[in-house]
Amino acid sequence: MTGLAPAKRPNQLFRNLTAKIASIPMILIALGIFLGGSLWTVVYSFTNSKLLPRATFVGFDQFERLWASSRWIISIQNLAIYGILSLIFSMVIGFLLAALMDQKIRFENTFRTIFLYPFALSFIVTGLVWQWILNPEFGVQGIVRSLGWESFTFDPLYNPDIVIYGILIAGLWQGTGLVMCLMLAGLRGIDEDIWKAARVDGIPMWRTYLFIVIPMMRPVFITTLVIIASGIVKVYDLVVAQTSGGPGNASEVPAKYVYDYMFQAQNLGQGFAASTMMLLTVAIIIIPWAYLEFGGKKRG
Amino acid sequence: MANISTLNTTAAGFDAVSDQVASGPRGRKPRRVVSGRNIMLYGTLFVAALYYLLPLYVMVVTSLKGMPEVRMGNIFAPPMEITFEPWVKAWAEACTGLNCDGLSRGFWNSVRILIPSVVVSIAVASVSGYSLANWRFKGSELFFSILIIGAFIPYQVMIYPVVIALRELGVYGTLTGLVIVHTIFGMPILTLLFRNYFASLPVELFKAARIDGAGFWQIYFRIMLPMALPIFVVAMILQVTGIWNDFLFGVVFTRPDVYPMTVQLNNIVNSVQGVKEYNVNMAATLLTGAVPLIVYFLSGRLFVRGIAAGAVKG
Amino acid sequence: ADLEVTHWWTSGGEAAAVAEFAKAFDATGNKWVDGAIAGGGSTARPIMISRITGGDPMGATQFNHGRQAQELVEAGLMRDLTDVAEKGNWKEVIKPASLLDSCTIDGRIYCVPVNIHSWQWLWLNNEAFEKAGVAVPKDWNEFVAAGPKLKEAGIHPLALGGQPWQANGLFDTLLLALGGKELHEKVYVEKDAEAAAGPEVAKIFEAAAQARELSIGTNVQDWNQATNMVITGKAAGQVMGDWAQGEFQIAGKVAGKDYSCLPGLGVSQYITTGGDAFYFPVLKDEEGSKAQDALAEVLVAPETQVAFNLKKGSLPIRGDVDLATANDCMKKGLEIVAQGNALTSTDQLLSPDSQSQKQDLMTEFFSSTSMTPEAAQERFAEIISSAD
Amino acid sequence: MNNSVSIRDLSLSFGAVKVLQNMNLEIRDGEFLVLLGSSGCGKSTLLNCIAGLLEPTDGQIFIKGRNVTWEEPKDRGIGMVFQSYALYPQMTVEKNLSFGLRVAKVPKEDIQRRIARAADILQIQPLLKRKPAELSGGQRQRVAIGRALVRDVDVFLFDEPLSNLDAKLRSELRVEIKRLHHSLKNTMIYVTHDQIEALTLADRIAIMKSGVIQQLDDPVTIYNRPVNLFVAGFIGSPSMNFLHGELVEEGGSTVFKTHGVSFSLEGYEAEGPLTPGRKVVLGVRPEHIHVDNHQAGAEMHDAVVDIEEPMGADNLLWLKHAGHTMSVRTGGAKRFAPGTKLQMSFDMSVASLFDAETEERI
Amino acid sequence: MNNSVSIRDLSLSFGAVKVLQNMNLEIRDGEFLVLLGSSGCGKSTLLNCIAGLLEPTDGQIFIKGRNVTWEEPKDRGIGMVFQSYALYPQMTVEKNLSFGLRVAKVPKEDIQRRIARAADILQIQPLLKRKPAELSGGQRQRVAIGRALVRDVDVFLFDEPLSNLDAKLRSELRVEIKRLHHSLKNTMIYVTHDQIEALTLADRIAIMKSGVIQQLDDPVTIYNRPVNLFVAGFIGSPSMNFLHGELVEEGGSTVFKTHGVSFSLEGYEAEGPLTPGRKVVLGVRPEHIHVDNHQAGAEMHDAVVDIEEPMGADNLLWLKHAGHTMSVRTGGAKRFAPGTKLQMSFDMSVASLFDAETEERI
Ligand SMILES: Nc1ncnc2c1ncn2[C@@H]1O[C@H](COP(=O)(O)OP(=O)(O)OP(=O)(O)O)[C@@H](O)[C@H]1O
Ligand SMILES: Nc1ncnc2c1ncn2[C@@H]1O[C@H](COP(=O)(O)OP(=O)(O)OP(=O)(O)O)[C@@H](O)[C@H]1O
Ligand SMILES: [Mg+2]
Ligand SMILES: [Mg+2]
Repeated sequence: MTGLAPAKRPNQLFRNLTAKIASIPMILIALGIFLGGSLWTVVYSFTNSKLLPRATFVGFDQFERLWASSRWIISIQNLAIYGILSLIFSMVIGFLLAALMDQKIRFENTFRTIFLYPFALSFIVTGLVWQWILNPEFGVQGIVRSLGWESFTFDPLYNPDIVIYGILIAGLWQGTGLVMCLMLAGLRGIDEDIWKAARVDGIPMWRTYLFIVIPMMRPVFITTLVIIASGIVKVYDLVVAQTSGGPGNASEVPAKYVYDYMFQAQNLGQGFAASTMMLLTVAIIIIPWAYLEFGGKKRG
Repeated sequence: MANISTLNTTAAGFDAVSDQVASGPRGRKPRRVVSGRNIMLYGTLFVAALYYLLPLYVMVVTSLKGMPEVRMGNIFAPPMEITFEPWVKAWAEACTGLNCDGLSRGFWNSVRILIPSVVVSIAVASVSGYSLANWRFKGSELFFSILIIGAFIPYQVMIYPVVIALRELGVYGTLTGLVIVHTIFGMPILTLLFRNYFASLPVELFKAARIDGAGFWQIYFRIMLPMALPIFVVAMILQVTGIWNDFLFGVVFTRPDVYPMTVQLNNIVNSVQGVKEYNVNMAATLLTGAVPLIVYFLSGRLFVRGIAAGAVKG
Repeated sequence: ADLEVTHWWTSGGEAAAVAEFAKAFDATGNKWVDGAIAGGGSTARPIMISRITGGDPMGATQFNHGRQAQELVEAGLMRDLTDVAEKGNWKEVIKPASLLDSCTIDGRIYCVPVNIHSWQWLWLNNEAFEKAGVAVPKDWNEFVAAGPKLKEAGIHPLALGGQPWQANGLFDTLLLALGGKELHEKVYVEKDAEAAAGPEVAKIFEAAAQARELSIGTNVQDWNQATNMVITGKAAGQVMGDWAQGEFQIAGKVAGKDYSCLPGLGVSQYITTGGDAFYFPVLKDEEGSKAQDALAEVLVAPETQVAFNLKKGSLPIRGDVDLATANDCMKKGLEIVAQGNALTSTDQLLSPDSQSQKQDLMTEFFSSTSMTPEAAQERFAEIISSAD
Repeated sequence: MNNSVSIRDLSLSFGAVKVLQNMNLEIRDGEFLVLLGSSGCGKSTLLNCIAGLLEPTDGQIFIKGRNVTWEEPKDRGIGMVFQSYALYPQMTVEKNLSFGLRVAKVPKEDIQRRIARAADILQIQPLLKRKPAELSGGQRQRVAIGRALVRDVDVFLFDEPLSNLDAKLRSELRVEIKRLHHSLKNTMIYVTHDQIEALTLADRIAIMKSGVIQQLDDPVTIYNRPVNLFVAGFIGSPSMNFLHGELVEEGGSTVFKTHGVSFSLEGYEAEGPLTPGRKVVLGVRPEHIHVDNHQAGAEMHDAVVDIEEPMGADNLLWLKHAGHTMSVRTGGAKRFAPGTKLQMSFDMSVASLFDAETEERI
Repeated sequence: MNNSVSIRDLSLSFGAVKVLQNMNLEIRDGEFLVLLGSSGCGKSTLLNCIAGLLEPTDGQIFIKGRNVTWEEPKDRGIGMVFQSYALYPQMTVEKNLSFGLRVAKVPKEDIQRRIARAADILQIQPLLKRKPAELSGGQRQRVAIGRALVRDVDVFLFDEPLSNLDAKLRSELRVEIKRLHHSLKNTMIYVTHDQIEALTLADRIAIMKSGVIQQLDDPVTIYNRPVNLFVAGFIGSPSMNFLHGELVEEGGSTVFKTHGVSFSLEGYEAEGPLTPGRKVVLGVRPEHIHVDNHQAGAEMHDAVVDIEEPMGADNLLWLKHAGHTMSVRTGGAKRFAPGTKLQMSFDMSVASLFDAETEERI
């Protein structure tokens, strides 16, 4: 057997070639569109492109102007308020609903469908309906007033101070169903024995949820967080449909700033600068997470 | 049985001692149907359900009212006089610019866009997810991470680069181009779902198939696909609703003769002629949302199961 | 040949007007394929630009002429219409000449102006004033004075929609009407930051603050919803361009009887002329190009101009048409143009970018009383100083 | 009252499926009772009923003479240890042990004392600050036991506590549990489907099948005198050899005859009359078959080695004999190649005879 | 060439983790080789390397003398059976069996013939039309073996094929696999962590620890003459008793001394010199300790019963003796209550002695 010459290691590039070929669309999309597109955006954010991208570099001018713009500041503030509240509320409401659904209730399917159906509707539709319901003349305020409570005021969409909460109501209506679904799946995934152990230990239900079950659902919370967060950064349609950023610019959001500056103000450079800031924020939040979640550990 | 008799003797001795106790609680603990817990539980669920149903109710009710009633009455009141006029108008008569054929024009366009886009985007994403789960190669995780980060990029940011890319490919403005766009933007979340799902299947199946001599495609089509129904349902629902509801890509990347229904919806809703015709708007909205809503109502249960399989693990 | 025409004219009056173009164009043996996109220029423009830069252009598209399309022309994406223009002798017939100037780049003509719009109009519902027991105002100052009475009668004095350009337009109107031609030119033509920070502009901001006071409570977005408030008497007046006229007309209202219009807010005799124009992207096919030429001719043709502008409520671009059927308001406008009191609109004087910044400022200012006129003026001066 | 747990006429159905049927069971104070049965026979269900985690459809449960049928689990004086450990993953071992006590508002020092005691008994002091994820399987199991221990309960319930562990650890922990029982002297009810665990741990074993207890006896009786075919086949590994045949009158005494070969039944203690002609099943355990070992008076039969399975300490032979295959256990030292011819004899005094129809022992 | 599979200098790392280290292994034609080791020691990894499902970092693999290091799994002439069966859930048994053949475009009749043969050998004809979900665990396992069988391969690889089954079924299928090997005479490589399986099935056993083979020998040798402490402790259940002590010169011969008690080493076959003063570990299997059984010339020691574990066929006693606890196996018939005092003796001829430091056998 010693006479056998060792076979040569074949070229690694050609191993599992089919798999690599089949992954080409993914690679192209990841590199060409998402990475390439982002880089392109970043590069052009340093130019003074107007209607068409033009490689005339102007340094950080666009960024200086961006951060001097009160509209951008308002946008960022709005996104922060909307983002944090919508994260908290959709998690809390989604979890509460899921916990209620998990009590072996009757009509579970009906309730679940009711909570989930708004997810099938687009933000445009969502915005429209809630604009209608929150309309002070026809909507809730009008109804309450017509019932005799004349001083009742509930016009979130027309009050600059609270308009973002009006949008939040609609956003939660659309999105909590999915969160509930995810949470329910997570709850169902928890070992029955944990519940039994807690009952034998005499731990009340709410404590079991709070101190045992919720900490155990970390992966579900993370998945949910990513899904909600990715939606929040992109929030645009909802605002446009509900308020168009108004009243005034009280409900402006970064995505709308980007869009308006790119296409309406015809100042691509400014739009790109704003998107670069958004990208940067996303990257700061996401890259460490993605690294932990997908980069670090290997599958056994 | 022999043992039972011995058992009974011991039990009999015991019975004598505690006959009075034996008449105590027995069987299932009686429960009042209207307990405090149940009131809380169903009460909360009911209130929540109201909140979720209210907009749908408003939409339906409003769409069945005539314009005068809409202007006068309150939005929650049921229609005094049911009229299907708004529905007819929304479907067949509402105008956008010069075209006065309502939503009907966009419906088939939407179908024409929907089917290839859903099929292609799911096909590409499922193959990528399968490849990521079972055929790792150098860098595959990196590409995947980029994709996931891509899920966070606002679409608006990508419009320019995508326009340029499609122009260079020469498919801008064609249905092919639109299908590519939907595939691109559906990619991150779908790939994540498929990858997690395929990774949750036992690796041994994959190994067994390789030993049986099946290659990349054979394993995909003959082993993996038949097992992936739940996740395909989820992907399908996500894509059907996403693509059907899409406005931006439909309008930016196509020409008017294939504008989807949502463009018509936007036109009807935004072409204000005097007073907003809320009833027509609501009817149009319901008509446009009908397809995804039906898909949801029909496959909600599968959706939940698939979500559990694809999203929670990994 | 079939020619796809994109535009954002979807309100009642606008759509009726566009139909006139389509009818005339179809009569030439071609076919008008309508590509209306609702939601105004801000929704439609990105779509149009994407399509043009994406290499799948439409046959013709509406743009506010001015500086919006300049780069597209420079990039060689727009068709040179000089030949058609010479054939139709546009240089002669199009009045005022500034309209064609803004279509001209390096001596070549790239667009077809189709109407003249002016911003400086105050629209009033006569009935509303009757109800409030005040005479119908003759100018802005009277209007402001009538404010409290109107409010008492439960009528919003001034309707102002939520779209950003409306606030912006209101301000520019105030500036020209109350500040006069010199101020307008100093600020917007010469971009004189000092003037912008000066006392004259401060007065304008004071006036704007008054307007803000009067407009509080109009909870609508679209301009035509605001106009509708005036039509239905919920609001007494609106500062809006002449296109509002179309809405009154569609609603069957008669100028002078049901409603009044005050050009230059009744204070000044100047109006600015902007307007819509059609651009023709370069097409690859021969037939399409021919159809484009045909459309360009049709758009300028006297008959179409009359039919279109009557419906649209704007002024025709040629001085040589007979507008006997025109109503009261339109005639007032025509007179002003004929006197040569038409100025260039801010849309053409400022880049869209500067306009946007100004718009942002005005939206902020008009939407909340928390911003003082002084603070607003300071930022206004800044914008003017960096304007291009 | 010397019965710690009594089950009276307990029934439980899930919808139409009757899982437990009219069950009666008396468990003595301090007894170690093992519930043994194959998967799905209702062992966990019974245990959960006793713990109060499932509501019986009918019947009563007494613990320490108190009717607890409607009581909450925490008030029953029971502690439970689960197969999957069911430790609270984000709490340290100490927190895991004390959580129930803290909720019950037991004074701090008392908690400390009890934890110290449990940690001492189970030797988990060094682990108190760790989280479950940082423990090995055996350590987790110990913590799970500790959680029941700190609650000072009368009855311990174990639901297959060792089945997630590997063989070595299992045998170690088995001994520990046995030791624990010796020192605590609590009543313990232990569910398993591993017969070695049952045999080694139990004072009494209850063998269940489809929700019915088949036999309740001490391990030796169960092993040597199973009441029916099911119990006989279930207990013992490798399992009992069954020969189907009938009783025949031969030479004045009743013998067992199968495939033309007859076996004398001398030494068998029958419970009923051995009527000739009755179809029966003869059960002989592998270690009760002797090969090549001429015992006094033993009847010898020829057989051929089919397969030999060396298991270290002993060998398992699979013999072919008149149409049967039989397993035989021999000492580990002596080896038999396949094909070897040899002679075997049965030890009838520990064999079992069952009616072929009723499957009951005769 | 009579080596069926040869592994040369095989190494494999996952990132920084070295799972296999410079492994060499020659497997003879027709041999039944069992890879035995605790969880995570690299058994499956090695098997996957042989199958071509994992790429070695270094080294070569030969099957039937052919270097297959870089070949595709299907071209290596191997069949593999997995722990989780890995049957294709959506295909019938027949389709499962024929999948590989259909992929390889084997003619229809040929496929039919081969399936018939496999079904015959494994007795699964009645199952051919069913889907895996409709099969019991044992049937699934058989189908999984059938899938390797139809491919007519030289080498069968088994990765813990029985560990998902219950004890009873496991012992049945074990015999079946052994029979299969007897009739097919293929080379088989079998991974398990169950030592009973290893001992009963193997021609040779390779005991692995952290990616290194500790001992490669036939079962009897491994059981009776383990080369080091690890192997000694790993094999045998209950496991070998270890007594830590040292060699002392006493009365002219070297004896083993622990806790003041000395044991004569008479009968022990040492591999090296028994130098006095050396720290050693004495290993004695539970069945090699005799209690109350006065054997000729045996040295007797006093001990006390701590716990008794009856296991049916035999009893396991835990004895306390001079600071040690020792397990002893006795016949099932005789019972010892805890606390009983008795005498025990060691059978030194089958004991093992290890250096305390190197842990190697001496
Ligand atoms: N919630 C339930 N609904 C319906 N049937 C159930 C439910 N829980 C258990 N069963 C059924 O009751 C029977 C007994 O279940 P149980 O868990 O008590 O078995 P077991 O003896 O503990 O088995 P194992 O050894 O597998 O744990 C099974 O047939 C099972 O299918
Ligand atoms: N893909 C992988 N990436 C990193 N480490 C791995 C991977 N696969 C296995 N390992 C590690 O390699 C070691 C050997 O794994 P292997 O599966 O061969 O063990 P095993 O002996 O088969 O164990 P078991 O009896 O549990 O199946 C383990 O420590 C495992 O953690
Ligand atoms: Mg159980
Ligand atoms: Mg393994």
